[in-house]
Amino acid sequence: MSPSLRSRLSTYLLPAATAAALIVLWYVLKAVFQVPSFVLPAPHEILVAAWEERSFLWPAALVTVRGALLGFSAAVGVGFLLAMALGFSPRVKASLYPLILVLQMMPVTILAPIFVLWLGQGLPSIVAITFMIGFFPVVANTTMGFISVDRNLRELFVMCNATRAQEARYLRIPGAMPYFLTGMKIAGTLAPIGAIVGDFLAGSAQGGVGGIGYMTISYFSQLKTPALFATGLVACVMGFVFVGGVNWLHWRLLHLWHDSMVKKE
Amino acid sequence: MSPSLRSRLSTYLLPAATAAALIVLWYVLKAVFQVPSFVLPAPHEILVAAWEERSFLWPAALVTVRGALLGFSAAVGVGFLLAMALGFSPRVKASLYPLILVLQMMPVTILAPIFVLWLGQGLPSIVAITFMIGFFPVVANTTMGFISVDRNLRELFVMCNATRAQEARYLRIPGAMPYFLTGMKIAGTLAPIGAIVGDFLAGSAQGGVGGIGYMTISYFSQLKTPALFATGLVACVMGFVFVGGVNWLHWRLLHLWHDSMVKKE
Amino acid sequence: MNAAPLVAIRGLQKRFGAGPLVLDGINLEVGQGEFVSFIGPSGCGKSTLLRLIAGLTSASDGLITVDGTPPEKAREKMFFVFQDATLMPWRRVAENVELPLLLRGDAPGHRRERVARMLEVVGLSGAAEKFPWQLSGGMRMRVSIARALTVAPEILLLDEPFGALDEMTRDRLNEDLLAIRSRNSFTGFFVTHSVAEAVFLSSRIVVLGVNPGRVTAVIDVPFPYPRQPELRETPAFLRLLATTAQALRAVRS
Amino acid sequence: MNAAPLVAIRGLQKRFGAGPLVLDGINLEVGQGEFVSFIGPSGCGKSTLLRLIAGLTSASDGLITVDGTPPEKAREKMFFVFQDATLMPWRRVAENVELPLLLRGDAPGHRRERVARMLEVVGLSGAAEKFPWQLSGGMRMRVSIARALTVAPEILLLDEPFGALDEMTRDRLNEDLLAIRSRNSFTGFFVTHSVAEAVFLSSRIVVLGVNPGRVTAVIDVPFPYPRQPELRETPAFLRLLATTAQALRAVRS
Amino acid sequence: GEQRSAAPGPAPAKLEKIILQTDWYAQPEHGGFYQALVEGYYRDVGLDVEILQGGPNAIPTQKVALGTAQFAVGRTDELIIAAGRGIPVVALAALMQRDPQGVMFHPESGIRDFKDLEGRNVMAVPGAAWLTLVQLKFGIKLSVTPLDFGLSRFLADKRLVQQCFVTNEPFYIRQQGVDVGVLLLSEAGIDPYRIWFTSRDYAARRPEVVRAFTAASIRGWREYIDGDRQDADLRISQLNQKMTPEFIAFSVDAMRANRLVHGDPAKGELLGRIDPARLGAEIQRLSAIGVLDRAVALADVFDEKFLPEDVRAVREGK
Ligand SMILES: Nc1ncnc2c1ncn2[C@@H]1O[C@H](COP(=O)(O)OP(=O)(O)OP(=O)(O)O)[C@@H](O)[C@H]1O
Ligand SMILES: Nc1ncnc2c1ncn2[C@@H]1O[C@H](COP(=O)(O)OP(=O)(O)OP(=O)(O)O)[C@@H](O)[C@H]1O
Ligand SMILES: [Mg+2]
Ligand SMILES: [Mg+2]
Repeated sequence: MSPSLRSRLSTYLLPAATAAALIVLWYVLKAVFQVPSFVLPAPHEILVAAWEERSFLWPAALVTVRGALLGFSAAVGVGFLLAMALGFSPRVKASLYPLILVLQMMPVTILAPIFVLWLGQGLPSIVAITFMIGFFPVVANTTMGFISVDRNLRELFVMCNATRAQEARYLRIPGAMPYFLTGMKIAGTLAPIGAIVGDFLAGSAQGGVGGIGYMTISYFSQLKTPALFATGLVACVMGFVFVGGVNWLHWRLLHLWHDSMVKKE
Repeated sequence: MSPSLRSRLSTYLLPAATAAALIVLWYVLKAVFQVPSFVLPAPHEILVAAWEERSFLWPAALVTVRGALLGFSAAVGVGFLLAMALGFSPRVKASLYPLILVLQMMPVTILAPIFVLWLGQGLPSIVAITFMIGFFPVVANTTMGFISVDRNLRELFVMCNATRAQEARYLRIPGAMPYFLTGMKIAGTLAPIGAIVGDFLAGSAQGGVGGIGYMTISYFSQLKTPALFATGLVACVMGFVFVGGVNWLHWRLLHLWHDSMVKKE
Repeated sequence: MNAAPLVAIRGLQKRFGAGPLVLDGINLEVGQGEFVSFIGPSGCGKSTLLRLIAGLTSASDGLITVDGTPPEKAREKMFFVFQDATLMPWRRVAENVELPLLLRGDAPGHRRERVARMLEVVGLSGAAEKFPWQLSGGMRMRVSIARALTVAPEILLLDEPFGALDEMTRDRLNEDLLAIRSRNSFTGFFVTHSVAEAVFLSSRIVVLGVNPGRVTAVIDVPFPYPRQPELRETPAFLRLLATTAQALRAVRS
Repeated sequence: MNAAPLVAIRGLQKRFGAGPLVLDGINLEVGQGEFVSFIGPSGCGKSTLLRLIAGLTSASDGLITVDGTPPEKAREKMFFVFQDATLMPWRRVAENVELPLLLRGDAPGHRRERVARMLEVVGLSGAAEKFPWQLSGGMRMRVSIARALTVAPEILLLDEPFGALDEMTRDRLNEDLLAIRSRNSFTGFFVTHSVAEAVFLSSRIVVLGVNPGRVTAVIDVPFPYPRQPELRETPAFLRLLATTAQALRAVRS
Repeated sequence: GEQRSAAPGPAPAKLEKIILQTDWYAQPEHGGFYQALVEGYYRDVGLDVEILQGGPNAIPTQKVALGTAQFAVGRTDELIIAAGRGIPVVALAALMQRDPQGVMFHPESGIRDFKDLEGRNVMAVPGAAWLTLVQLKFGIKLSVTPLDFGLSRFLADKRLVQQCFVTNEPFYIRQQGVDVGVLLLSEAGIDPYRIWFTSRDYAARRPEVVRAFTAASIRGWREYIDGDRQDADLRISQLNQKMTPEFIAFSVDAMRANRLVHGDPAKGELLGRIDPARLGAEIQRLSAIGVLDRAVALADVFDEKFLPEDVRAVREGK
């Protein structure tokens, strides 16, 4: 088998094979346990529903994508900055970390009314909730990356009289990339969920266009279970796009030098 | 300032100072914006409510702790095993990763009725939901740790004719610890939230005792805002215990050798 | 030298990716019990050649066999002292040294004893409980050497093991290496920048040129084993030293 | 030697944590323009001493001043070639060499030019675009040397910079180092295991003993600068070499 | 832009901008307000009304109390509890004399009466006052499962009892060809009004706006239930995609059949009207189960002076 064929096999065929196997398993389980479609629809029913409901799902997806994208950007950006602050010095870390933990651990359901009151129902609140759900993995990972910098390189920077900003820019940030990207990947999978939950908690269907979260409640309350799963499908597609973006970034930033990517001959 | 005094300063005084500053800020904001207590209670009101509601909150906390602990263990254990599988070979990764992503990105609200149908209402479903919410950070981080192993050490193991199991046990697992622990920390903050959401979606007050999620809705629907925030406080305390445990483990496993912990003199 | 060479290299070429040739037209037969040193300028491909013999990288062209099989199949016969110490940061010194024995399933008692003996040889008995980051550069390298010595492999590949050591320690370890070899005879492949070391240790010295790495000279070292430290002072030794240095210098011009 | 020594070390003691003394009672005054080599057994504290002078670690007792101030305050005068190459894996060779100039804010044109020149000196012009993992051990170390040379500091601390290099490259770099020094005179602190190198480069050689590290001998090297390669063949050089080797050997016994 | 084509008469020079916060997405249970909006009844009285759709977290009480919205839709039991927490809100008028809330169950579960709920698993909003009231009144014990806004668990579990709107969920269950029984809470004497309300502060500052809004809303409701509701339904279905004509028809029919909006004239009930005695009794009930932090007087939660003359007149003439 040629290397290129083999790599194409891993990239496309294997996931497709797994997916196929799973779909078969899905049908089998559904048949064996006689799971009714209003609980777990068959894959084809979901696809049919997604198609039939496309005129609702598409605008809803656009609304949610906007919330997810903004919330994801906020989570990554603010998370990164927070991690920089935490990695900056043990004292800042000691001061801020508990606060960040509280933010992360306070169930967003409790804070949602405050968001709604201060930011209003709709996009700003949804973005805030998406942010809340996705920022901590970025903070935790990036901080770990910042404080795991190679000691020897740190001494090199000391000898160069590097300012803290230079040390951050040229040493800690590039060194933390593998961690940061992992955090970003987690945030990427959480962003669509965050936007959906946000839509749920603080959305409104103002102007007749709700997001996927609204559609989820709507289908759920109408017993349109295949359509409900279609919203899940939309969420997954969105998530795959986010994760795909992060994976591309991972490849771009690391493939030339990092042990996770470089194949030593 | 002696080193021990300084370290005690960072460990206790600084977080306490931040907390104090925040509480002051809280009171000030509340006063300036005239935020009424039914939207954002003052800290002392939350404490009073927590005390007054202790006969409800305590058993609820016990219920939720159980779900969170089991779900957390499942997330960490299964996540670790999944990551091992993913790190084992690029082919396994190509086959399984998309599936894991789907599991992570499918909104748990959609799957909840299936859990309830198959696992029944209550603890098993709550644990399953907590697991779903917390396992991916463990998988993503640990996998990254496994594939980031130092190339030179990998060659050493090749020269030692190490079996895959040996390579996993003596090289990849210890090498991935910094990543794994970070994933575990994220899972730790998510576990109480997961159990609360699980309580929400698949819990019940069978025998008259619901979990914290149940109490949250109950207080919300009764407009008992200070008590509502007290449930958030309980969630945070739980989360701190989890994260504290992970931090202890981090210290235990890494303080002797890892760059994030060792202070070079 | 032998009828059936232990390691045979024929027409070996190596390039990394689409890069230039690093090694070109290497031919070499090494018999059981030989000790072959490679010397040559920095970057000429010595480490690459050792890694090829160990099967850690594959040839672009040509053939390598170890004991008649491809190197990947003969790894249980070999051990490698890498150019970098390659210690596991989370294992203490003794644990690092113990690793190969552990992986190959030796009994704990035997492991402990061998580790202690080899740490003694490299002069690190006192540092057994330290972590790698607490060691000096030379100490780290000695840990790596001790690790290889515990294994007692049939073929030992050493990539500049003594480069970071002071002359006395180095001489002593040279002698220790020969002593160990006289007890359980192994075939050695040795990279060094010290001509004296090469002459003292080897049965044969291979001088490599650069761009691409080619064998420019092969020098047989006729002194019988066991060799005594005093050998270093003999005129014959000094003469061979000069010849070898000459051959090495010729590479550049 | 000078009225006001550039680097003054008095009663220096160093231990790590609660461990044993690593360095004990070190006294040393080094004037502007001197070149001091430290030799001694592996693990005796040479690197530690260099790191103390650079202010990378602090003394347990005693005093170090650099130009009259504590070392931490004098860092812009100093640069360090670490025992490990200490390259940033995500920067290419040229980018690694450029780093100190970039950090100190030199103009891009000037940086490019200096980087190219110093890569030329260490013989790595062809490897400018490679990543560290694509280099041989000796090449990595040469990148590190080139990086230090671009800085042209007042005080240069070199921790076994040439240990991983073949003799010819090493000799040539020795000479290059002296040539650079004759142009922009720096004060040098140099750790080596090669006595010949120490004698050829230094104005003074400090021999350190072990457990704890103590100054056991200080040898003045009277040859005037600039020194020519031929110096290595002179009887006076060889005599001093023997004396130094003697002093080093005495440490162990 | 609002559809004002149907609005009769010349537009007043300056309209008062106000916000009505509903408690859920647009649905026939809010029909009267949309009727008043699209038919221009609000504009006729000088109001520029924006109806904000609710959702799971609409928090109408808080919004009104803080002045983010001027009016909101809710229930009297919620209002009384809010007052018990010191939240200054007052009921203005009832949009429904009977609450559409009830519990639905599978007929084969053998439930005939609230007593039969003993020991059942009931999916409801935890903490809802009616749960306590039902248990007290019938001496039964319920096991509560948090409401998940879905119906699949009900459909899958023949023993599950679920909180519902008689105007809503049964439609979807029956659509699946499954029969469903409903017990209205009002049949058990747990009988809050569905109302609209405002804050004490706003009522004191802008009584004329409150009065105008209330009158126009009552007009909207009357028209919605008895007149031509086509435009309002169109608006509702534009705002909430699940509002199909069949569903709206079902809901309105259910409202009519159960006399939810007009009430029973025989009992003196009338669209808009809130009977102080009935409200007082509700305060008593809630106070008795201890969900009120402080004593609530009738005057704290209701001020009948904002009701139109004709609605009040009927009561006085009873
Ligand atoms: N960070 C540290 N913590 C504890 N002990 C240390 C540390 N660094 C060095 N040491 C100890 O200090 C002693 C001197 O180390 P140093 O690196 O200075 O030796 P060296 O003379 O440079 O040796 P080499 O020639 O092998 O590089 C060694 O015994 C080493 O174990
Ligand atoms: N993984 C790699 N990818 C690309 N090029 C490589 C790789 N490893 C080594 N090289 C190149 O191969 C050549 C030989 O490297 P090698 O490490 O074998 O040299 P060496 O003789 O051991 O040198 P030294 O004495 O400096 O250790 C060098 O030019 C190096 O740049
Ligand atoms: Mg090499
Ligand atoms: Mg050293």
